Amino acid sequence: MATINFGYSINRPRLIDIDRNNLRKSDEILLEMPELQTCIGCGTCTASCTAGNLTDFNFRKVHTLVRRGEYAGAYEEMNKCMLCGKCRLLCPRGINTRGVVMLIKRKLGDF
Amino acid sequence: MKKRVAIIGGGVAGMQTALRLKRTGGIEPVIIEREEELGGKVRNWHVLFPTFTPAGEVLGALRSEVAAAGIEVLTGEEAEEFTDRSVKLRSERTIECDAVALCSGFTLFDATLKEEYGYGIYDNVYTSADLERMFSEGRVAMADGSAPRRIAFLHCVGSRDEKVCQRHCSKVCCITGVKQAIEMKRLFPTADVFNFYMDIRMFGPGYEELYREAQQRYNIHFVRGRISEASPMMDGRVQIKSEDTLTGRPLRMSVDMLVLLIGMRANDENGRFADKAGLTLAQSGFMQSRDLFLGNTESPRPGIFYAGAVTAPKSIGETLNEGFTAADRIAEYLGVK
Amino acid sequence: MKRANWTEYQKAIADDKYYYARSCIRQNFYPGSEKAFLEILHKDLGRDIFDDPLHTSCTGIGYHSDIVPLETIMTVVARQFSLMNDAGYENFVTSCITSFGIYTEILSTWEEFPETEEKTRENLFKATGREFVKPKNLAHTSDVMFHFRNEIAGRMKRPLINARTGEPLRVVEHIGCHYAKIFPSKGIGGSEFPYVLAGMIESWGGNVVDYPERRHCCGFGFRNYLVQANRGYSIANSHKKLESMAPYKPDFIVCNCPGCTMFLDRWQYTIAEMDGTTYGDDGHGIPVLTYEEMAGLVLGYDPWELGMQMHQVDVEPLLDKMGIDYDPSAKYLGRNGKYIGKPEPAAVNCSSQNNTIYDIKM
Amino acid sequence: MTFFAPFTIPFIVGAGIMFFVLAWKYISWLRGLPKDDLKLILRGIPTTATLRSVWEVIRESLLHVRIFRVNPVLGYMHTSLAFGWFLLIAVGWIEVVAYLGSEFVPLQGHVFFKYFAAGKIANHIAFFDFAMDLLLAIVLSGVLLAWFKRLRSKAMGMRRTTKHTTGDRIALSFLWFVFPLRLAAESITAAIYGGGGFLTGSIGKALHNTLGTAVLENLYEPSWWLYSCALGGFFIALPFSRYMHIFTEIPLIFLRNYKLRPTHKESTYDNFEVQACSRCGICIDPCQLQSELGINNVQSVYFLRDRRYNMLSLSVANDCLMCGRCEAKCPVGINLNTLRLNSRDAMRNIPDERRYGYLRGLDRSEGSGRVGYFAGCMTLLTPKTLNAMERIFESAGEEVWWADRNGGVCCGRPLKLSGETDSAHKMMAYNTELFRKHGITTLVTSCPICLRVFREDYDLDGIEVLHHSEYIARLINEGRLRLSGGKGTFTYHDPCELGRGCGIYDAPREVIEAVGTLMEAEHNRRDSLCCGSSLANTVINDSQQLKIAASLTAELDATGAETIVTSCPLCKRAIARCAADRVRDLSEIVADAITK
Repeated sequence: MATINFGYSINRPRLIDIDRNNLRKSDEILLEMPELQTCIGCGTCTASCTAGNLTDFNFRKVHTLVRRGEYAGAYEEMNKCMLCGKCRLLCPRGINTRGVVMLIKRKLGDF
Repeated sequence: MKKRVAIIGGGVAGMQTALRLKRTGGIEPVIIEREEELGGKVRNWHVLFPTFTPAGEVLGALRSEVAAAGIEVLTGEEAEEFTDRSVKLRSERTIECDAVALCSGFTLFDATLKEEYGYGIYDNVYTSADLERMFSEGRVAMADGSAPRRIAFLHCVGSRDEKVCQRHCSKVCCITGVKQAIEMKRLFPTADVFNFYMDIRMFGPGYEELYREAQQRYNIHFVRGRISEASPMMDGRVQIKSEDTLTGRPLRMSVDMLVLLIGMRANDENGRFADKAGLTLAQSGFMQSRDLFLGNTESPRPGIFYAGAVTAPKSIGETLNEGFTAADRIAEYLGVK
Repeated sequence: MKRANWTEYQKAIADDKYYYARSCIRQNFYPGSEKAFLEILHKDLGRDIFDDPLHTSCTGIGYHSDIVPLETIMTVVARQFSLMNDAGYENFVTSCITSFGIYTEILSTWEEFPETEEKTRENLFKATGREFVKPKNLAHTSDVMFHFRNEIAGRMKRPLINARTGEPLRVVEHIGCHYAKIFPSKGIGGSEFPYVLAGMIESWGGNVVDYPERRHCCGFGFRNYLVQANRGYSIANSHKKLESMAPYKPDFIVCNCPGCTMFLDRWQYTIAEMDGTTYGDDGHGIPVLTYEEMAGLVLGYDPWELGMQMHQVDVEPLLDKMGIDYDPSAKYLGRNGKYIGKPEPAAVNCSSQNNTIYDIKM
Repeated sequence: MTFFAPFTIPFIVGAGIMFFVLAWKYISWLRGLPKDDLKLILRGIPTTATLRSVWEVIRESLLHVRIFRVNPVLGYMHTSLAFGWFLLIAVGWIEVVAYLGSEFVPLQGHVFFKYFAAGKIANHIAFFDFAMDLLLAIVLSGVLLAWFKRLRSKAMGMRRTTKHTTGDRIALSFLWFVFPLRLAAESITAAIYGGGGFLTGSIGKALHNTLGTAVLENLYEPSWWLYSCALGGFFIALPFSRYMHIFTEIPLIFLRNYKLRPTHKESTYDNFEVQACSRCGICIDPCQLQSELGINNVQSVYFLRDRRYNMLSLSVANDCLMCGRCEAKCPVGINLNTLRLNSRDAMRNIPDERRYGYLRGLDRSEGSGRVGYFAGCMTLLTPKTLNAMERIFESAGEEVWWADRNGGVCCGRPLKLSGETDSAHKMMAYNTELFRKHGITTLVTSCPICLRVFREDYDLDGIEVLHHSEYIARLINEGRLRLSGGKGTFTYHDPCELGRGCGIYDAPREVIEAVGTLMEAEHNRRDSLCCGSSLANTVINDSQQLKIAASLTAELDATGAETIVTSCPLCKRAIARCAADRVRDLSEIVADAITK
């Protein structure tokens, strides 16, 4: 489209636009695992994460984004998880974190 | 000769204090209430957290006990100033007494001061108090009468906000937000409910459990971030912006209803009362107790006592307990067993 | 909408005898607007306003881009005040929102920290041998226009009404961040519900569009635009605003601030080039006016006299809507009748695309 | 003698279809086997494995010795039906030969010999009349027991029985009617034509006396029709129902003796195991998901059923602790966990070459020595174990290479348990390389999950892999650790992965006895309970895990021991939720008892 090289382009907004995001997958995930909604964002999972200590993988952030309908890259991020289960052992809300990883991967494999 | 105690404010704190004083047998309390009936702020509440007990049940019990005890009640009378021995009313009348219990509670924060949320400007912005009124009336709907499909609650409106000179935490709004979100979800099961919060402070018994239930059972979304502004949309709905701080990304969405969980602020007349009676105010503008640990219901002046939210935001349960404590301290002060 | 709360933010605006300070951007890109302001005040309203050739830029652009230090800009501002004293005026009116913000900020700083005022007096004296008295009243030119909105309405020749349908025009107003976001109390209507332009629009028959991103920045942002690597952020802001207002189908945008006028106008062209998105009727863009241009049209000025040919987005569809007579062939002729050149055809220049009038002359 | 009558058609058709389907199934499964498996079979046939298989077929397929061990009544039920029927066929065959000599008799002639011989045999051989009636009576007693079991399973030592599919119910109904109908047909025949032993003969006489010949004549042909239909119906239903196990168990026993096993990838061999399941439901009772949580659709019997009929859902496949309690009890010896794992693999494994690229070049290990210690992710959350191990190493004077004390890479078993086998292998390759690089000869781990994957999946030739319980026991035996013991009382919880998983029961007990008195829990060793926190289950939630842990803790507490000892960080943390102050890792009690 652009015929002129301006040397810059319109920056994509970092905004999470709930109105535009398709929340269907997110709703399905929460329906299957309602306990995910009880996350209080304490970050214990990420702090203990075996993969997170080696990469920038942040389980809490990824599932929070997924809940907001931001699916791009979530599957790839979740694939960094080793499923070792430390986070599940520590989660103060008792969230089945490994189940969450597998569920998100299953639901968002196409994204 | 019975001792006489003037109780300024006929809300739950005032009624509870009066009841306890009356039961001593040696004290004759008199309640001075500005409104035409007893009950204070609780009158405007539908059900109470965390048990969803109808507010009328609590209020009804207290009122009928007050009536049964034959406690003297002056309604439609407002205290102008007072000392430990007398209360001067706005109607120029003066009540002579042996001690005063200040139970005048708090004032609801005026949400129009947070201009950016458009309360009073956009049709579908409400306060938690508006919502309670709608619950009581049995009709909750958007301004055009339709059922909301997406509702946002904003916590800490007029609390913990130096921009409106309210530095304190109003304490009860968090759990009120959770309670009202559940009520909305019960009324509109297919609606999406979002709570925008800075911190969730679940200090009381059963509160955290209710919070968890709101999340897990009612699928209420909690977004950590304060709404920065609300704007009107073409169709009368409201667009809100905040940061989803847990993902570090700005967030925008449109909602059918925006509910502002307004805080408790100090009464304007606290300053006047303090000046005239030689009392002190806390930084928050609420009355300062003699001591936060051993003299919580006492003022620095002998003969003047506090109960309830006049000293700080409190839940109804705490207020009722303070009524007992204040009455016991008054009885002790007056030498009545 | 229940919008009476703008009345909570009012300020005193002098009624006459203004010392005028120009805007760098407007002088270059919309020179007709400043001229129109002076003319409206002189001729239509019979006010005394002095356009002093001795005054300079306030250096606000340099200040906001971190290349002019605070002490320097304070001294420059002090010199402007001194010039105003020399000319015998005490009401300072500035044509630029950023200048207005600068003057407001400096006056407040001097008030809060008197030692900075003393230092400035010392600097000014050392540099120029001048002394100064602070203005009695400081206003932005739009404040003055707002002040006279009813008087202008009384002389109105063409209200902001669609001549074909008789409906009020839908007008998006954009205030500019430095007008009231720094000191809400110094702007009419404050920062959340600014009323300075809305008041004019309503007085002159138009309808104000209240769209979700109304308060959002146009994207100029000084360093965001001035550094090329950051321009993507700049244009993204304008894009966001245009996306948000588009569903309301505004007839035109009126701006308060020199930079905003420029960016909301020019970026429409850039966005069209970059991703093919166009706004406005038939995708020919939403015209962006200054409030002087708006006042000028309302008072019956010739659009080319007002300098409206300097716009990126063509204004002809708006002029047609308002039922304004204009000479299409005079568009690119300057004040002395000399051809001033015309823009390349683009999506947002609807009328110049098939127009060969000027090509013959070349 | 002619050996054809129209009523035999249902039987002939049924038997034909059954043999055809069986042959088709077995041949296609065998043809689908991987080459290595086929080689194993060919090499195995001429060995004693074949003889052993025959013996095992007799023991298990006919006599059901293993079920006898679980519960004698249940064993009798199975034996009476299986062995009884077999003998009926075998003795029936001999009977035919005894009467007719070497004359060729077609299949239906043997099965319906009583019909074809009716009125044509002058001298009945009393032995056969008696023997056949006795065998029929035995089988019928088995049927009666089966009916009774349906009604009251507890009497059979089973609290719960399988919920069957409609197909199974149809086949079951046919089976239930086969022998009563045979009894009826043979009795009616005896009533008209005489003969029959104490059972059919006596019933025949009674019928003759009560109903009279005319009525019996009318019942005669229909009774044989019904019997034939029941047989034919059962045979047709057999290959498609759970009764497939009757025949499938036989080739399975042979294949198993030829050392064929299911692996982490599905293969046609799995069909022999899957279809050898009789859905007896013995796996239901030991399942703690059933007993503690009331989950009753995921147990191995249902898993195998769902898998067999291609209706396996992820939620069923994933909802298993893989504790191995059911596998330990399975009378057919099906490798239930492996089959479930390769189902998960088939459903979940997504080969993705890009995954775990971040492992490349990573090495956070420290120290050096011939002995390597791999704490495992979970042990990093039980630092007391780490400290205790450090103390033990120090005291034994061992130079240790610490593989992952500063955070390492997961062993890969959790991924394998989740079915992501290919990705798990990336971790295995990484860790193997790390171990090789540091030249260790012994690898000690305090996590049974890691231990199992090291032993089962890693290629660690030249490196001895030990659980810390084994390692500590060895140190004690070699006199390298001096312990002062004898005071405390301990009970021991066998972690699933360590006990049933790796067969390590004695080493931890030896160690405990070196420092104090061991008090066994009700379920111990191969029978021990699961703590509920198993990584294999990604379905149950936290409160369900807690419930399982609580019941385990209650049982451990019931021993009265002062301290609960376990040797798995996950088990320890699970038990700690219910008995925080009383649970300790094996290494901790050892470290405390070190004297020097």
